[in-house]
Amino acid sequence: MSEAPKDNGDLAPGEDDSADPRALWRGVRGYVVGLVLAGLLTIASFSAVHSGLIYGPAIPVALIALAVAQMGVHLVFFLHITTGPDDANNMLALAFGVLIVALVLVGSLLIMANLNHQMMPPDMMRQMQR
Amino acid sequence: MRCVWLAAALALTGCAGGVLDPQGPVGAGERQVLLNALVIMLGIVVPTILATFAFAWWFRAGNARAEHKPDWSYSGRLELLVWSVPALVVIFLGGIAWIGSHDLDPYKPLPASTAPLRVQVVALDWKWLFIYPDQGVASVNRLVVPAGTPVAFSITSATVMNSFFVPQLGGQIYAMAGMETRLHLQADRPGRYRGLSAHYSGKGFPGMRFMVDAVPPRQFAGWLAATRQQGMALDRSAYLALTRDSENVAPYGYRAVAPGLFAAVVRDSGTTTAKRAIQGRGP
Amino acid sequence: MLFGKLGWESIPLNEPIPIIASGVVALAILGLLGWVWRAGHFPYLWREWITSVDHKRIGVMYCLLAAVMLLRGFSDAILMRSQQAIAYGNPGYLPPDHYDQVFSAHGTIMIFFVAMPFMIGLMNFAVPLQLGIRDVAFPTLNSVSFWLTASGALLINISLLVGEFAKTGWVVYPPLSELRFSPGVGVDYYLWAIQISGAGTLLTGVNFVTTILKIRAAGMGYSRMPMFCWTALATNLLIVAAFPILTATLGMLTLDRYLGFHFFTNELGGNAMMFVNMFWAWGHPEVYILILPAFGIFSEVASTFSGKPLFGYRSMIIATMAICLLSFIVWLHHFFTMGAGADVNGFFGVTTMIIAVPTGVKVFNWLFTIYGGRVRFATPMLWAIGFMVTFVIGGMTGVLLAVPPADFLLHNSLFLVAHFHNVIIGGVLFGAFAGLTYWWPKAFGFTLDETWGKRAFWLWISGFYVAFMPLYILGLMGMTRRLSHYDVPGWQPWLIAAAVGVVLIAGGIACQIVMITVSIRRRHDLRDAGGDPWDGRTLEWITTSPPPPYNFAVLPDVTGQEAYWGVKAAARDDQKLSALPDYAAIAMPRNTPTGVVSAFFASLMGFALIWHIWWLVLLGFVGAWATFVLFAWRDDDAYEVAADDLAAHDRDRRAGKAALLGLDDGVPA
Amino acid sequence: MSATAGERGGDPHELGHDDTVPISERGPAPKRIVVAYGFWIFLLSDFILFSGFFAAYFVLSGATAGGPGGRDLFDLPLVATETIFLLLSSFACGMAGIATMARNKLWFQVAMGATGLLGAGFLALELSEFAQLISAGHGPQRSAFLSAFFALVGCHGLHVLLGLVWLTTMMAQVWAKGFRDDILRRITCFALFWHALDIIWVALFTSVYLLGTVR
Ligand code: HEO
Ligand code: HEM
Ligand SMILES: [Cu+2]
Repeated sequence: MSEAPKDNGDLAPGEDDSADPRALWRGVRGYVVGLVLAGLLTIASFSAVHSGLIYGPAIPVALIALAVAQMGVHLVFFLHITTGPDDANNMLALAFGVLIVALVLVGSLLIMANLNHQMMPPDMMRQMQR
Repeated sequence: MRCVWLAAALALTGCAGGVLDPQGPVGAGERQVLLNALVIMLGIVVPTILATFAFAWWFRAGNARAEHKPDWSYSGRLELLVWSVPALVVIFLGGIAWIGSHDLDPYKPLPASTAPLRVQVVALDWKWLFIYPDQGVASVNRLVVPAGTPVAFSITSATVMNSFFVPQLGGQIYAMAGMETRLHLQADRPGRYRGLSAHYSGKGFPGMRFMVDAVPPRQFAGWLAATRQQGMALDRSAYLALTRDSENVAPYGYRAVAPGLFAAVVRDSGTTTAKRAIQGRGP
Repeated sequence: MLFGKLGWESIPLNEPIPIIASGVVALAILGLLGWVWRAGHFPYLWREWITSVDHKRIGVMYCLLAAVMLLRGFSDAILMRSQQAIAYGNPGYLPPDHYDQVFSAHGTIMIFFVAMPFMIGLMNFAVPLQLGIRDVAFPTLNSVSFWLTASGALLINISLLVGEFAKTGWVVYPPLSELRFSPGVGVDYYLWAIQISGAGTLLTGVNFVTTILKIRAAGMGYSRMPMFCWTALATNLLIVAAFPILTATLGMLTLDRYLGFHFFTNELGGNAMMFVNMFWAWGHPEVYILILPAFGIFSEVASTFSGKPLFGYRSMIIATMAICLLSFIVWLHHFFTMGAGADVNGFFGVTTMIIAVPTGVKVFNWLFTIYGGRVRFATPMLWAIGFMVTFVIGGMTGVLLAVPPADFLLHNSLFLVAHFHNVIIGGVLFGAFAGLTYWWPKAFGFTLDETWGKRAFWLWISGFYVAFMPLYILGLMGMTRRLSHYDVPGWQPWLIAAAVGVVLIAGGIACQIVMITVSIRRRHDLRDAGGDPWDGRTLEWITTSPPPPYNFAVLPDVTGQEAYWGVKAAARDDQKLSALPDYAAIAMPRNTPTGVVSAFFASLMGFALIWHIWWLVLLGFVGAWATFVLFAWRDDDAYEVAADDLAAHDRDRRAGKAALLGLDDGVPA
Repeated sequence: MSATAGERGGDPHELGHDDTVPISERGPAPKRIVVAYGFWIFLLSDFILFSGFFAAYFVLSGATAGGPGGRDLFDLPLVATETIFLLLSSFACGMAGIATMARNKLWFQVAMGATGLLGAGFLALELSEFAQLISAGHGPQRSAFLSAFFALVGCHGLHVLLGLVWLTTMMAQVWAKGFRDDILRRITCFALFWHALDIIWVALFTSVYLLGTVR
């Protein structure tokens, strides 16, 4: 669409369009911060497994929380999902995607758990629950 | 839709032997639910169809007498109506569905004073094996049950997916390898009913039918005694022979059954059956 | 080894039916190609159609593909109906081996290569026009999508001659579809045809979501988009959300079959229920992918031919989006009988029924759209009314199946078969036919013959009732689906009736063919000079019929709902057309063979995968990749349309509109 | 006639700059936004694809058929190394983006080269893990659990591989054609793709490797 307006200000994920040196530095700084945060979260996750610092049964919960945090970090600092005046559209799309992922995952897991529960012969159940 | 009524009438008169002609409590309950839901919905669908014809005809371009509202496109009151009428119907239907699912849950044992007869069902290519664990006999493609006694089925498959279905006794449930599904049915009256697989299972599928003979209890004991007198015993090797593909198998019985056979079938997921050799890179 | 599993024995020379059928088809295609070549049309076809990136032409090609595949799928239906009509107490003329391929191919073709391409084709044609823009967001990608779909269709049809098709039903449930029970190539044909066309469909989804959300004419806010654009948005969101699930699921089955994995096998912990679960997590949204665009078409048609705005526009949007979301929480209703607990069955039964509410809202709003109108019974409107009457019956039986205890009786019976043909033929197919007759003049510049169109309608609808109402009865009589023969005498009369229905439908299809031929012959009498044959309300009617490649000389500036209607009203009030705009040169994307060439390689790759010809797989992959790289390398991918040309075209357009509205100042001296 | 620009409210192009008009009514968005948005939608669909493999993995993770389970097989230090490679690769990819902003070809190639090498390193580690498992008899044909594991991790690996093919193509394009508009748009998409693979990896190492070891 050649006659489309040059810029109406809505930025998509990953978009950033200024080229002056200060903007470049800001960009680099963003990535550095992202890398550091992501690195810390990764270290936290891996060490949570064997560190013994976390109450055993709660480790899975901690791991999930850390993973969600790290995905957030990646979205914000690497994919720049939140920059720009019309990020609403991107966020809406993301929300839709997350909703579907959640429905498919949670739905499938619940359904399959129920089915397995209903019809696994007892000895197999034991084997599954190991 | 008129046709559906026609069918209902037809089937109710008993000539069809279909799901509208139930011979046991489960089938009767399910038919009741089906017809109730149908009638409730017809109450809204028939007027809708009539209105479609009426509106289209009355507001035809040539009809000068019809009211003309070329810009009319919103009415709050009608909006409320179009959302709430179906919603109310659905609330009602949803109630039926929810309660019906629980009440007619295939896993739920039937209320009865007598202990249920246990039958273990194995879907094979392409026939049905019925094992009577407590009686120690088995039969192929023929299910004999005492009328008036609940039957508790445990169902599995030694091969692909099938669905165990006796239309006149009540709803079906899948038969799957490695899984054990359950179903409770009861025949109120003696009679011969058609049983079948309702889930396509390959080449021999059309022949995957069986007879259900509901007989008076005394006759059932007679059948058991007779079966115990004749034929083979269903041991491992007889079972392996049975798992070989065959179609349109005439019914016959086994005088004895190796204990634990059904559990073994479920556990092996049909892997021991010498089906077609696995091509490609197997385990 | 050079040709993998492929050999002369792969061609079923001993089976007359597929050989004759595919021979006839192959000869027809070769004859057609030969004629095209001899007559020198090939360069034109190549330049203007095959390599086209114009959304209108791609839309037309999608519809053509769908129409041809409808003939194929319908031939299968004739085979099945005639077989069942005679196969009481005898094996009939089709052995199970063949019959089982027929219903599997019929279902697969009808869903993926008839219903889908019809709907996607119509969206392609109409959505950009209705949004007031020049093309979709990614025109070249659009061409890739189309050709990938065509490539899938090609693969399925090759299976007729080379090898065999799946004998598993269109849902390919394992373990039946696993190597152990289906060692032949049939399932592999299914897998690769669907994966390739599925990739095309997914890209279409991405393309249209982006188009509708990001490029609309100025002023075309969300509350001004035509209903068809809204349903197209919902449809494409569903495509983007659902198709990856299918891709993943079929991918797992592929791994099982090709590399000995154990996702769904009977052995070593595989779990076939997981396939069923995931298949329907795609499959249920899929049926709304099919019906939602049809709903959009009926909205446009009902309002246009009643001469009124769509009633309850906002409600309709809410209903559409509600269906879109709800469709993701009901999928278990396809396997109530698998043995889930009562809570689970009850929950999914209830959520399924809830969909009846927004659907009901739609039906009632169409009714009120008609109310107070001046209904013109042109062919599209007949299809719409036929739809409203027929679909509510199918919807009702769907809700009946959503009551678990009722489904225990009716699952996998012909009642179910009747339900989905009732909604698919009465909804999707009627929608496609309505859309085709409605937009045909826009696409080709002349309307379709009404007499033959109406004959087709009456034959189709009566044929439908005769062919499918008996199936409800048969279902209640306990007849299951997918039976090649049976031994219950009571069934036969109804199956014969159903066969008669198919004869009527065949008559309907014949009338449609005659309709198109007659209309092409009479195209000068049927000419649509003003570009607005139905007194339309949306922007596609503002441009000429057919529209120029760039659709609009100057992009429209939308100031309200029913953009074109407002403009017409203003012109009638002022007794003159609006002032001449300024014309500025525009750039349009050039045609490119990227789509057809990459799809060619994809077909090669698919065929090679089916037959385990590994070197050809590699060749196909590298070829497709190289095609993309070459495409990306082009320096000049657009051509310019000069302002003068735009002005000249617009002058003609304005003259047409002036004539249409009885004004005389369309053309400045 | 009509709903064409030039009447009523004037030039639609001007409308695009008028802040009083809501974004949804400002007309077609610029190409680069359209492209990035489209690619974003595609990525979301890719996430859904992965969710299918994740679902299968969770359902089948207990189905070891008497074979080894996750705890017996997973080598966390290796996974940690893989993660480091991928994170650094993502950072390098970000730097390539900065180089693009500065229109600096040299830095772009250097950064992309680093991205690719780190990605290839990740892939090599993953393949060595696979090779080890398979040679120990714990291949995907051993059990449903291992099938699901190989498919899920392998699907991510396949994405990385395709990313590498794409990456080299982009390097070649910039080298041959420079920072042309369409190439810039493709670089944006590539970067989105590469970063998105990280997100999947985070989900993957957490739910497969870490949770698999804990349970
Ligand atoms: C375009 C395709 C399409 C559409 C639109 C639908 C629409 C619906 N379907 Fe159907 N279906 C479709 C295609 C299929 N369905 C199937 C199977 C299927 C099954 C599984 C049955 C089984 O396997 O045993 C159920 C429970 C339903 C339910 C429904 C419901 C509730 C709707 C609703 O969306 C209908 C809503 C419409 C209504 C209700 C009418 C209008 C409403 C009014 C007038 C308001 C008032 C009415 C009420 C409140 C009731 N479907 C299968 C089988 C696949 C296979 O196994 O091979 C296919 C292909
Ligand atoms: C044009 C008229 C049509 C006729 C006469 C027809 C007829 C049939 C018949 C006889 C069957 C087999 C029923 C059985 O299992 O016993 C069938 C199955 C099926 N049809 Fe149609 N059909 C038609 C159109 C369509 C259309 C338009 C679609 C979808 C867009 C469709 C989708 C299907 C599907 C999905 C199946 C199930 C296949 C399976 O069992 O795997 N049909 N049809
Ligand atoms: Cu459904």
